[in-house]
Amino acid sequence: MDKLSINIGGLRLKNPVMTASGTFGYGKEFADFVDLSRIGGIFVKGTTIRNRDGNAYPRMAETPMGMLNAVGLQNKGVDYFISNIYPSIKDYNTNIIVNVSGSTIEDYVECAAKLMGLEKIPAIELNISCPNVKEGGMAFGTSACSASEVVKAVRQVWNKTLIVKLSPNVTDITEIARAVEAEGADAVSLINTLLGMAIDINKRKPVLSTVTGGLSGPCVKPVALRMVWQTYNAVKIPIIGMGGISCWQDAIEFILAGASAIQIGTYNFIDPTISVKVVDGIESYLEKNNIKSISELIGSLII
Amino acid sequence: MDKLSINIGGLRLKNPVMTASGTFGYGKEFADFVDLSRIGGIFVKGTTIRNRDGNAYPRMAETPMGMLNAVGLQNKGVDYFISNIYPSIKDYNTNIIVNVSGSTIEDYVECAAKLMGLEKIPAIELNISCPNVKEGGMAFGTSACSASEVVKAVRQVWNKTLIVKLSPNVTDITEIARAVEAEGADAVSLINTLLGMAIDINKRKPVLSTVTGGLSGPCVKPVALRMVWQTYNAVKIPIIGMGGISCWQDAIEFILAGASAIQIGTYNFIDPTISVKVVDGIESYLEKNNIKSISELIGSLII
Amino acid sequence: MKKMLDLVVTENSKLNRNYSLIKLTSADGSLLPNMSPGQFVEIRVDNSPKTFLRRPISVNFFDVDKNELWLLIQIVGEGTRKMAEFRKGDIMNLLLPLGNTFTMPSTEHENRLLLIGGGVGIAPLLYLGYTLKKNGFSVSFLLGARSKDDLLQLDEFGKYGDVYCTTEDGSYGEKGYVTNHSILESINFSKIYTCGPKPMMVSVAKYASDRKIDCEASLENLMACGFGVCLCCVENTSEGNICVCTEGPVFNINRLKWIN
Amino acid sequence: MKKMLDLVVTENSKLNRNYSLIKLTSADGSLLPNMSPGQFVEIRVDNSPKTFLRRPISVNFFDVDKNELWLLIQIVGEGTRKMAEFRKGDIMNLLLPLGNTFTMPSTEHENRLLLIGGGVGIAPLLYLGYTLKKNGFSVSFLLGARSKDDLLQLDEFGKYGDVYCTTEDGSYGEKGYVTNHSILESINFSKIYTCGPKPMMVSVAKYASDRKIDCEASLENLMACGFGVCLCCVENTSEGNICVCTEGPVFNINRLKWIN
Ligand SMILES: Cc1cc2nc3c(=O)[nH]c(=O)nc-3n(C[C@H](O)[C@H](O)[C@H](O)COP(=O)(O)OP(=O)(O)OC[C@H]3O[C@@H](n4cnc5c(N)ncnc54)[C@H](O)[C@@H]3O)c2cc1C
Ligand SMILES: Cc1cc2nc3c(=O)[nH]c(=O)nc-3n(C[C@H](O)[C@H](O)[C@H](O)COP(=O)(O)OP(=O)(O)OC[C@H]3O[C@@H](n4cnc5c(N)ncnc54)[C@H](O)[C@@H]3O)c2cc1C
Ligand SMILES: Cc1cc2nc3c(=O)[nH]c(=O)nc-3n(C[C@H](O)[C@H](O)[C@H](O)COP(=O)(O)O)c2cc1C
Ligand SMILES: Cc1cc2nc3c(=O)[nH]c(=O)nc-3n(C[C@H](O)[C@H](O)[C@H](O)COP(=O)(O)O)c2cc1C
Ligand code: FES
Ligand code: FES
Repeated sequence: MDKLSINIGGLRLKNPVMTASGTFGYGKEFADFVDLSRIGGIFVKGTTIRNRDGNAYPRMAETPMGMLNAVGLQNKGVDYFISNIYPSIKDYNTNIIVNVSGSTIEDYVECAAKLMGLEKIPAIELNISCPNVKEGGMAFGTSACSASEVVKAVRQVWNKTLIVKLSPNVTDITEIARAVEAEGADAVSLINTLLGMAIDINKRKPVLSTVTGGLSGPCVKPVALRMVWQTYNAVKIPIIGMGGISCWQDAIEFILAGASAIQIGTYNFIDPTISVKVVDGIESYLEKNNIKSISELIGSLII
Repeated sequence: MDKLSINIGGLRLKNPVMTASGTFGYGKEFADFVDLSRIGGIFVKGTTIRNRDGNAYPRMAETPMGMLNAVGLQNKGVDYFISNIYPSIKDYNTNIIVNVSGSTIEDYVECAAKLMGLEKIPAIELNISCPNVKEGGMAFGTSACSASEVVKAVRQVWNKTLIVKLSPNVTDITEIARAVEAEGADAVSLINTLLGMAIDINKRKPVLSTVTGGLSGPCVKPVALRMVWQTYNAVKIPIIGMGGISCWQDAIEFILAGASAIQIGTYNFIDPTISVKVVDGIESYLEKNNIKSISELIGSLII
Repeated sequence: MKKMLDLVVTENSKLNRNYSLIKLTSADGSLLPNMSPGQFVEIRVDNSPKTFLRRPISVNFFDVDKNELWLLIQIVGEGTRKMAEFRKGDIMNLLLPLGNTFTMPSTEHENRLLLIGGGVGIAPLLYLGYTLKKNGFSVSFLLGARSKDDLLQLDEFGKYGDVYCTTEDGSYGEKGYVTNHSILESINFSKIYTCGPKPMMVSVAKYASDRKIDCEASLENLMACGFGVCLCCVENTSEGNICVCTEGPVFNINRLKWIN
Repeated sequence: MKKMLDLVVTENSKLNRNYSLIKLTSADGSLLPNMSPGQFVEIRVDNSPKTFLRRPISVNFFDVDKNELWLLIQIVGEGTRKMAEFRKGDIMNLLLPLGNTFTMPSTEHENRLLLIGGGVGIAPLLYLGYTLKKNGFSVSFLLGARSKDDLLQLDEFGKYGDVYCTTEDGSYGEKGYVTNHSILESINFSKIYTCGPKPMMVSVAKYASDRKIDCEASLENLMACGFGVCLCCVENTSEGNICVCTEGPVFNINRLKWIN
């Protein structure tokens, strides 16, 4: 498996396949289906400084080869995570990365500071791109200026690997990527969900309680892949690519476009074993094509 | 059919169902499949001041419930259109609207001025959102400032209905919509294609000769619908909605979200008779729900 | 332990225009995981552009001897239509078993049990009735449907208890809704289990709560995953939003906010 | 006139591991539109999330008497695999007839005609051979494949002319590529028609152009619509980018930029 290992801004991965925040719980929900130690890393559910009950039901709508969600960062807060969840997952033989969300810069900083004490959390992912909460999240991720501010502030209290998750709902994602790189982000991950909407024509009402929600799944893959490629050509820090990955071939596309690692999100719902299938698929591809290390493949697209 | 008729900034439509530029040729290609007089309007292929040979092959990639295209505005130029195409289509019993593209403001203005002479062209659609040509198009549509400039300039020479087609590849589509409204656009149409990409993992090369291309089809519908709804809440001029419409139910969703009329694009390739099916479906929906006129439905979403 | 399994269809019978009964067994002869009444499975309906997500379907019956799982399907859209088209020998991919279960009554004081189902909500009650009877309880079923044609599996239900019916058009049993059935006045039940359309379950819950009868309801919230990770299926309870797919689908009505 | 039609499958036979022959007729007994050799159809492969677009397939044979259309399918991906799974009685939705046709030779001076096909490129040559023979021309076929197993419809081809073969592994006919076949040296053909993988067609085109033999090739560019509206299928010719689906798929090699 050594040919699959990769280093993302200090974070060592046994392979480049990870699972996306909000789609893999805290890992244990998948323990019946897959050997978690075969996954490069698990991004746990978006965590906030205080307990959040999330948005009202209904929170999802099915769309052509995808889904909308409007969960709204339901979670029990960082203190609960530290005392009740962390102890039961910290010894998994994989990387546990916490996805940190907030409504103010202070929220992000406070949350990161608390997580800093957890030995087995090697990295956090700053979610400045959640489209489903009114007060914040995406607002930070759609302007280079506010994105920099959050990253700068969190960088003061977090000295392990800092990953910043970018929003695709912008004119130029490279501008935001460059801004967070300049403030010391170790890596960027992209994309979060695209803002979308669905309507129930019989009730003449939006399907989601929040009217709009986040689009994910195979339908967004072409957009995600384009953004990874653009970002690869704009920054020097590593990129974690995601958006619609449903098979190992998709993962290879992202790696060729410039991703050093990938995350699988929505497809975990369809096939809870997909992550290890993607690991196996990437390994065979390397072998078949006589590639000695995954790092040779990153961004090796021939233009 | 009167309950289906609608007025879009001076343009009278017998029904709100039209076909999108670049997906319906000049109408005649569909004459074998549908009675063109049953369609509200036909937006013909993007027309430029000079002949364009378009981008190199390959120009398309299939994606989950959608496709990428990189045609690059291949067309024989406005003069050819006026002398060779217009005469053969001008007497169709439907609205023929010319989609006008350009690389400079002068291109747009010159093109519009030439079309002004054609009696049977009641409207033009300014394409400031084509992602497939390097020199222009989308560049105009992703900044409110340059979008205003084009519209302002064209407004000087074009006094029939002026529709401006917006790009979805922006942080805030309402900003651009408001800017073109302020310069006198009679209506906005949205969305053009989302910028996307696909990679051939065996060749390790982009599938499209242009690397990136425009994503369309059912996969983009949730994003398009959201943008129509946002724009409806931001401007007073009518909206022509499109993006992934594949059945009459989709069309109703767009109308509820605020579209006064809709366009069908990619799905014409899958079912060349889809446009009249959508007309029939909308009509039955109105009847079944006892709605006297389509205008009652526009933007009538219950929040 | 939850599993993802390819099962083989041994039978798929159309019960009427809108309903199919699918029987499945393991493809390789191995034993199916044990399943309890109230639990459900998530079915992958591949090969349809309109069914990206899996579809949750209750365990209608689990025949341990035959190693067979029954699913009762009401055709409402593309996914359920595709399921009805599966033929004998076809392979279906399922996640199972998912969710919690109906709770068994404590023998002493609860022996007048009523299982109230409406529409496809009768599905989980068959296996529940069987299990209750096996555990020595006596059971009555109260099943409601639009008309006679839509009352399904009556023979099966009859094996495990008395069956009372209502139809909206009066073509079978008493005319009206389940909550109007005379048995609700004549017998004093000690526990009620219910599954069906939400308005029906809410009426049942009101009836039970008014009379202080213990009552469990099985919910059918929209689900994206079925095993507790997407947080889409939440019900707003006295403890806040909780997942129907893991903390449910069966809830004691006291936890729900349906009454008052 | 182009039509969108639901046709019914009368037969679907697996010719080998990778090839199926589908025969279709009208569902309502009406006459199929007339089709000419070289034309193609666009097939809708519904019910697959990976086949959003239609798939272009050549007219392999059009049996006017039986009102039957034949399609020869090589399984290369999801769409063609689904086609191979269609059963007798299933309905297939097609757009047809699309594209131009091979041109008939002018009787006087062209009577030594060679039809060169490779792989699934043999598909349109069967109907072309039949039509040429019917019009009084004598025809030779030169068919190439990887090995004996992949040489298809030889009996059918034999009905309309001499059949010469090459296989890459030498298991049937001459060993090597079609362009190495000895007949190309021994007979002086007056016109060549070709369809197959692009490298093969380019070799054929070079051979023909060197000898000033008139030559037509049928192209298989990627298509999104098939009837001239998407402008995705273009070939870069001496007149610029032109649509293969309407101005082709058959081109005289002089229009193409394959040579020099
Ligand atoms: C725990 C649980 C157990 C269920 N048991 C059964 C059963 O035993 N038999 C049975 O026939 N049905 C059962 N259902 C309902 C069944 O899941 C839906 O009818 C089915 O998913 C609809 O899919 P479709 O593609 O046919 O319809 P769609 O076209 O997707 O939708 C048609 C209708 O079904 C509703 N629906 C769609 N997806 C879901 C979903 N994931 N969950 C709930 N409702 C949905 C939609 O809101 C819509 O009103 C159960 C649902 C749940 C949550
Ligand atoms: C005019 C024309 C006539 C054809 N005639 C035949 C025929 O008679 N029999 C036959 O078996 N095949 C024929 N083809 C090729 C056939 O269209 C493709 O093999 C088929 O579309 C692949 O679909 P898929 O879903 O199985 O494969 P995919 O998974 O989509 O792709 C597999 C391979 O097929 C290629 N391909 C995909 N879509 C197309 C497309 N729209 N056009 C061309 N190539 C494509 C891809 O580039 C890829 O290499 C013809 C193509 C054209 C353009
Ligand atoms: C139900 C659901 C919940 C999600 N919750 C979060 C979250 O809490 N934090 C976050 O950064 N992203 C969240 N996401 C976004 C995913 O992590 C991922 O960025 C996105 O879904 C795109 O990847 P995919 O197409 O593979 O799903 C969520 C996505 C889904 C579908
Ligand atoms: C092959 C193709 C060519 C297109 N050409 C044009 C064009 O010339 N001008 C334009 O404004 N939009 C063009 N479009 C965009 C469509 O008009 C439409 O905005 C878009 O496809 C979204 O709608 P849909 O999802 O229904 O296809 C093209 C789209 C496709 C698929
Ligand atoms: S359905 Fe995903 S958490 Fe319940
Ligand atoms: S395939 Fe669309 S123009 Fe040829």
